[in-house]
Amino acid sequence: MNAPLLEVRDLGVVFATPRGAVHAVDGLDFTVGAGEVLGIVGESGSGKSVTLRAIPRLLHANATVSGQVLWRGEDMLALPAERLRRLRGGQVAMVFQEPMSALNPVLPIGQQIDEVLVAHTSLDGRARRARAVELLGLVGIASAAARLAQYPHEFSGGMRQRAMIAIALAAEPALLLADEPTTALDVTIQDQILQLLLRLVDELGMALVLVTHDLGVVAETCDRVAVMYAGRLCETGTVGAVFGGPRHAYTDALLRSMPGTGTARERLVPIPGQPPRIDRPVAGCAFAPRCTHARPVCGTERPRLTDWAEGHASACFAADELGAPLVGAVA
Amino acid sequence: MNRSTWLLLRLLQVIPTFLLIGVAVFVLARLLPGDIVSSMLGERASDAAINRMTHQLGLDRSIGAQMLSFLESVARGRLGDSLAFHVPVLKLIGDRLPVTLLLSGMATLIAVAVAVPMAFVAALTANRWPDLLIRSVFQVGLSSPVFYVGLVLLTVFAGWLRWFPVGGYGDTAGEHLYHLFLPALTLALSFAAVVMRSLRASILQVLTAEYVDFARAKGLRGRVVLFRHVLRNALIATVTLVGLQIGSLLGGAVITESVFAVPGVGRLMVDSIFARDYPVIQALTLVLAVLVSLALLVSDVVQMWLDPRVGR
Amino acid sequence: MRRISVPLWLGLGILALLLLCAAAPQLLWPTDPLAFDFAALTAAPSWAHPFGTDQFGRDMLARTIAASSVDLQIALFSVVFPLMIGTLIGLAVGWYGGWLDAVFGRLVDLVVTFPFLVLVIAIVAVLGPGLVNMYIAVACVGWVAYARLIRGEVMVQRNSDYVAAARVLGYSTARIVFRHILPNALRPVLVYSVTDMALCILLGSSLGYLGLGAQPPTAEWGVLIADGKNFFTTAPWITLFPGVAIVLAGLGFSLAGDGLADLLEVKR
Amino acid sequence: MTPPLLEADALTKHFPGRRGLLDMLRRRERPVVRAVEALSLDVRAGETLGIVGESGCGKSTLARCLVRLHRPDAGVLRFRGTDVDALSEADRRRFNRQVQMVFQDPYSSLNPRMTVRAVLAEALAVHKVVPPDQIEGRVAALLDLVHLSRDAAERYPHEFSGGQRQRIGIARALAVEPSVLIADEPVSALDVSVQAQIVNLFLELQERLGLTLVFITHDLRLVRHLAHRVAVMYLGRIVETGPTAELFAAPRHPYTQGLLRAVPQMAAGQGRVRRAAAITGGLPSPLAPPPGCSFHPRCPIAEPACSTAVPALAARGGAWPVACRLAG
Amino acid sequence: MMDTKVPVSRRALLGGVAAAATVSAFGLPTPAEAAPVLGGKMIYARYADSQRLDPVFTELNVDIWVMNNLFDTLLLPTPDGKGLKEGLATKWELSDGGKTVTLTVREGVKFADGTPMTMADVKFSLERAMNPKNGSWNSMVASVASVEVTEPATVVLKLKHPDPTLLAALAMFNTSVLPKAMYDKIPGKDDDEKGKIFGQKPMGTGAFYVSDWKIGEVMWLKKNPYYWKKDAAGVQLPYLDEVEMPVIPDDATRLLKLKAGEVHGTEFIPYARVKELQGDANLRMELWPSTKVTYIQFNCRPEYKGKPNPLSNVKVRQALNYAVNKDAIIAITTHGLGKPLSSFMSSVTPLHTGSGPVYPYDPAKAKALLAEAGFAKGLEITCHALSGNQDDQNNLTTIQQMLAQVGVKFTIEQMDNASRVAAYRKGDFQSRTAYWTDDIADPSEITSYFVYSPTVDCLHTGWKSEEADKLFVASQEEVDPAKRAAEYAKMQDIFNHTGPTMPLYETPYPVAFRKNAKGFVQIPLGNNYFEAAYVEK
Repeated sequence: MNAPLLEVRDLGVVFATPRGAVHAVDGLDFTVGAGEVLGIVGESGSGKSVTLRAIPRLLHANATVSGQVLWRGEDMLALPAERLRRLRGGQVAMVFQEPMSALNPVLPIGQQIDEVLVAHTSLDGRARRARAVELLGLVGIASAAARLAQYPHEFSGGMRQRAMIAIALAAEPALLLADEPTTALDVTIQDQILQLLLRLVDELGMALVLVTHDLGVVAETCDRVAVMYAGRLCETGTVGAVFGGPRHAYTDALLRSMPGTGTARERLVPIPGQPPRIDRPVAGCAFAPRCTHARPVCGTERPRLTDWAEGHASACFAADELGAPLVGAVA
Repeated sequence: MNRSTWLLLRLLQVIPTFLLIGVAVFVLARLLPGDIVSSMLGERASDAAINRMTHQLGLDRSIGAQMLSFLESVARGRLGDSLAFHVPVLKLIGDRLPVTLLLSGMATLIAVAVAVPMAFVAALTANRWPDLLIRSVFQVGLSSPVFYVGLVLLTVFAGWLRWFPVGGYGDTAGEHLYHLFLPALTLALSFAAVVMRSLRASILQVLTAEYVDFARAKGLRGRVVLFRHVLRNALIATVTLVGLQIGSLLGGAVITESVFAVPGVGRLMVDSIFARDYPVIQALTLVLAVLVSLALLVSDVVQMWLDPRVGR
Repeated sequence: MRRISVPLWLGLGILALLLLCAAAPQLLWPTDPLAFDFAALTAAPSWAHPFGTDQFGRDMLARTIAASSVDLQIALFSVVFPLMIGTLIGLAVGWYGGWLDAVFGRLVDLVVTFPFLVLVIAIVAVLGPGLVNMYIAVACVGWVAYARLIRGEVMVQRNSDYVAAARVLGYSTARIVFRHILPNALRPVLVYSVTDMALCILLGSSLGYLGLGAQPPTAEWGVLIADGKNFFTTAPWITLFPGVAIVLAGLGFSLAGDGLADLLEVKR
Repeated sequence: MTPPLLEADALTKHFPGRRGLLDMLRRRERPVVRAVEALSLDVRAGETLGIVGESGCGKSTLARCLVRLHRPDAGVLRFRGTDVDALSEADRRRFNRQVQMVFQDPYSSLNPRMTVRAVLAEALAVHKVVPPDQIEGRVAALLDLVHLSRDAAERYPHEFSGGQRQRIGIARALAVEPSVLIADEPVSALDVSVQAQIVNLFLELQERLGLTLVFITHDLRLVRHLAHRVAVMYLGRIVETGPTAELFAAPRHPYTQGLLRAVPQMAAGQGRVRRAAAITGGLPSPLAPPPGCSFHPRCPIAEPACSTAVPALAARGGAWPVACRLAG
Repeated sequence: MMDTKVPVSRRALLGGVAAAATVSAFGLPTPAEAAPVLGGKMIYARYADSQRLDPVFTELNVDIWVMNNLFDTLLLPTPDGKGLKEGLATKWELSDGGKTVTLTVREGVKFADGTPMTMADVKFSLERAMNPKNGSWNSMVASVASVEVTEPATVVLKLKHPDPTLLAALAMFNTSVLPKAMYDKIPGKDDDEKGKIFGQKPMGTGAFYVSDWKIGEVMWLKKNPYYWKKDAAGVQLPYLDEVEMPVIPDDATRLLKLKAGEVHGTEFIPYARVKELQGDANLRMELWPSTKVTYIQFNCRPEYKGKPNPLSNVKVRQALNYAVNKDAIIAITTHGLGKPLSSFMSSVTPLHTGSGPVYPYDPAKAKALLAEAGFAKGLEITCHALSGNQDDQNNLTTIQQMLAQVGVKFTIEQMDNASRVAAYRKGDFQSRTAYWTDDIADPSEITSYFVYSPTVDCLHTGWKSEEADKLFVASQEEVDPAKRAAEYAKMQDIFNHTGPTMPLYETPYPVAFRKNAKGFVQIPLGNNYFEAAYVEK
């Protein structure tokens, strides 16, 4: 495998809040190779979105980020502001979950594309306009030229998401960070957007990091997956390996709890308890309180990420009990 | 609905508002107690003189008839004569209105010129000392009564230091600005505080908006993010507020003009209330209300210009 | 529990001081605010009269303290009546909507176009000067702001699922409006009312200053300033301390209001 | 076959859109959001009926019509054969005791200023479900029923997680001992790991109490798991309805087919797969639904005739009704 | 003043002879150090603007006090306000047992626009003033039956009966001579309408004319180049080219402007500030004697608001008078500038009698009187004050304190002017503050309002003395000065000791000028004279 495009090492994010420090992300490691699609899955509060935003340093002043984010070997977290700015939106672009709130409501779409081109290219006005039309066409927006003058509220939900993707693609990034890009959309539109993203990855040779809470989306869209729980990385590996034989009790339980896997109207196998709170530090494994495989050590010691196969690693003391294919869950 | 029709409708909307204002003003003025005529003529006037004057003013007709004739004359642009000065009310107001407009305009300018940069500094240093300092100063400004501030400024800067003239209005344009500076400053104080608070809050809110993060993610320069994305959006709410505040501003002018002996409509209002000069009170309330609704109109138009979502 | 911020502490502190002044003036400074002292007419601040005396030799500290109860009363009554009236009307408008809302909308347009102070002054001119009439005037105008706030809240709450649930459970309209919606709609209004009190103190003292509010010999800060206006250059202490008191009271209420707003920011 | 417990007959619900003054002057008609359009449906005692559709298809409006939160503009809603619209006020309440609702958003569906006890006790007291002295005991029983600890009674909604709140909402609906529960997206706001708990709760309650359940959702996996029968909605109408397993196995309406294809499948789980999008285009505006079959602009097999006549929901030679003239 | 008008007083005119022939300007109060500076402008800030500068129709001091700069009357008041001197008439004679007045009119007088004044103007002006439909001053000349003029310069007034106040009335503003020709050209259906227009831009034979007027803001008076008067040195009056009169209602602001040198002089200095201004080296504080009296008036009707009214008892009224220490009030309210009243009328009003306070401070006597009247346990009285009036407030606050000492609970009711006036006219008050200024140099005006019940029920108090009423009627036709003086002495005695008022004090007119602004005169009737004013460089 080539040197990874992006390498995240021991990433930590702590938010200072009036009620004390919140450890949103804790000791996270993962890599993204060129042209690769990585899915980061987790439930709300698992830190997946924070992770994504920490990469181009988009978190606000109340967040403290530690660790390293190596972009082609260079630590983005230590980059001077101007170089970081050139990287953002240039090599590393991002799309957000809610296009309605991520697009500036008072600027026409054309201008929102144009300003990226001004920031990252040396094109003249006419060329930028042509490029903007081309970009809208690329993401499947019809009569692109007329649409440039329109404002976000004049677009439908799916169209807005396409427009945002067009903006992100403007400077031909090598990596696209997508934060739940389809969560706000209907399933048929989600399908369209996901297929659009995959097409772009192939055609433009981009890498894509796709954050989502939907295991199904990951299953159909990603090459590799990273599963997060309570700010920590549980398991990472190819989609087939992780979903086919999870090596972390949380991944395992999550997959088992999904409906549509067993017989209709049978009881599901829920994960007991409630999602974790991350405003207090956890000594051992964060999942231990809800884990059916928990052992005494899980409550006291933090499991380290261990490789189980080429590119498949998990951080679970009970990993040896797991790994069997889930009957009926995944073909 | 496109924006020009929206604008047209917004303009048309002014008409029923004006009509309502007219009725409200009439009712208000007619409620004034005390026999206005005997108040006008003084304690020594004869009953005959009072009856004569009452008849002349049409005050012996029915309320409904008085209202109709009032509305009719308003529609014809005739607001009657001042009972005290015996000149057409419109002339009286017309002479003073520019003064008050200039005063309010200067106050608005001063307030905005001070509040906008300060709001920026405060928002960008939220909860650190520059923010706390700015907020404290403005908070005190907001809590200070106009009449007292006016008295202090007048005494210190005009009376003792002689930097500014003591009230009045002057004769030339330059003198107008010079004379109105202190009153405008007085008036601007609480206005600036309101604008600053609101703008600071909007900026803080906008700073957390996703589109600002997205703008940063696009690799835009800090300046571009701040002005194109943050300020413009933050101003939208503030523009509405400024429009709504014009009313308070004119209210403040009532007091400020009295303290600084500025010959504007605010002082005329106070004088007329004490003199029970009905036609003037009526016309002034009408004019002030119309002014405010025009200010609201302007702020709506500005808002439309700033915010493409309006009117669609 | 959220932490109470420094500004809120400060605001509450100021208000506590004012309340103390209003409740137990004798405790703080036992001098009679109405007693003349012919030996000390317009005397500068001294140990005997820390705030000086006025032209009657009345102790300004005692008068400033005595005035606090009147100004607090202004703050309270100028808010309570508009709040009550506005709440009831806002509830009705927000719940029934329709033409009622349309009428209300016009009314709001109308009231918004009249400068508040000018309108209050005009109404006070109608009714005659004095505190009671000022309350009436403020209530006539002020309820609109409260009704508007409540209306907005009710509109939001009305469409919320818990209200739908209450309707599905067959609860009566009165129960839904008063037991379910009102307690939820009231919070922003209460927060606003605290800030409003700051404005009302300014309004009350402005009217007092113009001779339309509290009537002498009632000690009210604005009236004290108006009384001392002629001594502004020769005996500035007569106006200075009531002026400071107004600023302080305004500050207290605004800080408390802002702090409360932060503290009570609706949590779900 | 037992007669339906709850029966909608050509229910129609329109909402007035915004009309400007200018539109009025031009005598333009007030625009109408056609949320539910002549929709017929029946719910049989003891069954779970799943209603699926994308956002904006009118499924929430339908749910609210079924509990009489909305009064339909046309059509009849019958409960045990009685026209609900014709009921007196008191009888209407009795109807609502029978037909209760569980809401989507566990955050807004609970009054933030009432404790759990107050919420439950109020329902019990207003409907005099039990004598006042037994309310306390019944509250505890209800909490047990939804697997909440008894000390939950003293707490306020914001002290609970989303899943727990949804349990409170269910307990509130159950307090009046209904026979039908209309659940509008009851788990879509919950985390995946919690969804299963609530789904299980529904299954358990249905068994224990013999409840009839109308389960409304956009999540096909849930419907497939829970429902005996399913109805697929598109733009205010039901386009296909039938027994769940069969329908999912062999959908007949092109929309149902596309929808099923668009759902990401865990079964695909070997990584990224590029293919054509299942359905192109977006949902048309319910203010101006396309003429004829409202799906025809997005339909891969549409013919010119599809844009003229609205296809009726009919068996068309199959085992269950479908509203597509091309369905075999 | 609130009680609106203040006409020029004139006083019993003692025969026509009194006024000598000097035509000089009012004596400059300052010793004439240097020659006056000619030309230039004086800025004189007023507290309120004029409203209608028409001698017949106006009621307001703000009008009356400036009109003598614009118009002349046949006779003029002397600077002390008690006597008469030549005006447009150079000689006057009574004949026919006081029923004919013959005046010789000055020749060569011109209006400010250069047109000569004619006898037609005189006749017109007098008849306009006499017209009972015009304004409220016609009663002052009601005794005139006819006005006859003979060219070139004689006017003969035939009276219905002898009138001791008539000559004073000929020095009162309402008999000012107006330009008939100009007036006739003004459109309007009656004198009221025409007068409204005339009053906006009036012109007469006075020292100045109104050159421009921004109503409510500022008025400019320009020199009348044709003015008939010269000073003692023979220099043409007025000295000034222009007088600018800005209106600044706020006392503090007006004084700041004076101190800052932005105006040369200003009126209505608050008593509280007089001492301060006296100490200012740049300023000259002037206190002109005035006829202004301040008093409290009591309702004497047996009932007030349906309840028995203790004030109907003369002993109660006397008790209240004794209970109030006027010296203390003078000290507090007027900062020592006022004087205690020795009668209801001011000491500069002609025929004033009395010396020393009417009711010396005697709380013990007050208590005794209250006990006699049956109020040993005290009583409650309300008083209507004018809201916003500092003097009212100061007076009443002090009175409240003092009355409390004798067991009287004195409640102050602040009212706005309109309501207060309305209540006054209806007699719907228990007690109220009030003040008075004479308009004419004669005691008949004030006496008719205070003492003579048919006029306005004795200040609307319901008080009545038949004896005093008779005395007044007699005095109105009494041509013997001594007898008339005796009648007035008696009326004052009755009113002062049983009447419906509590006299508080009389006060001067406080006016302040920059040291370099000189020559302004204000007479006891309030008239402002700028004809001899000038500004040193």
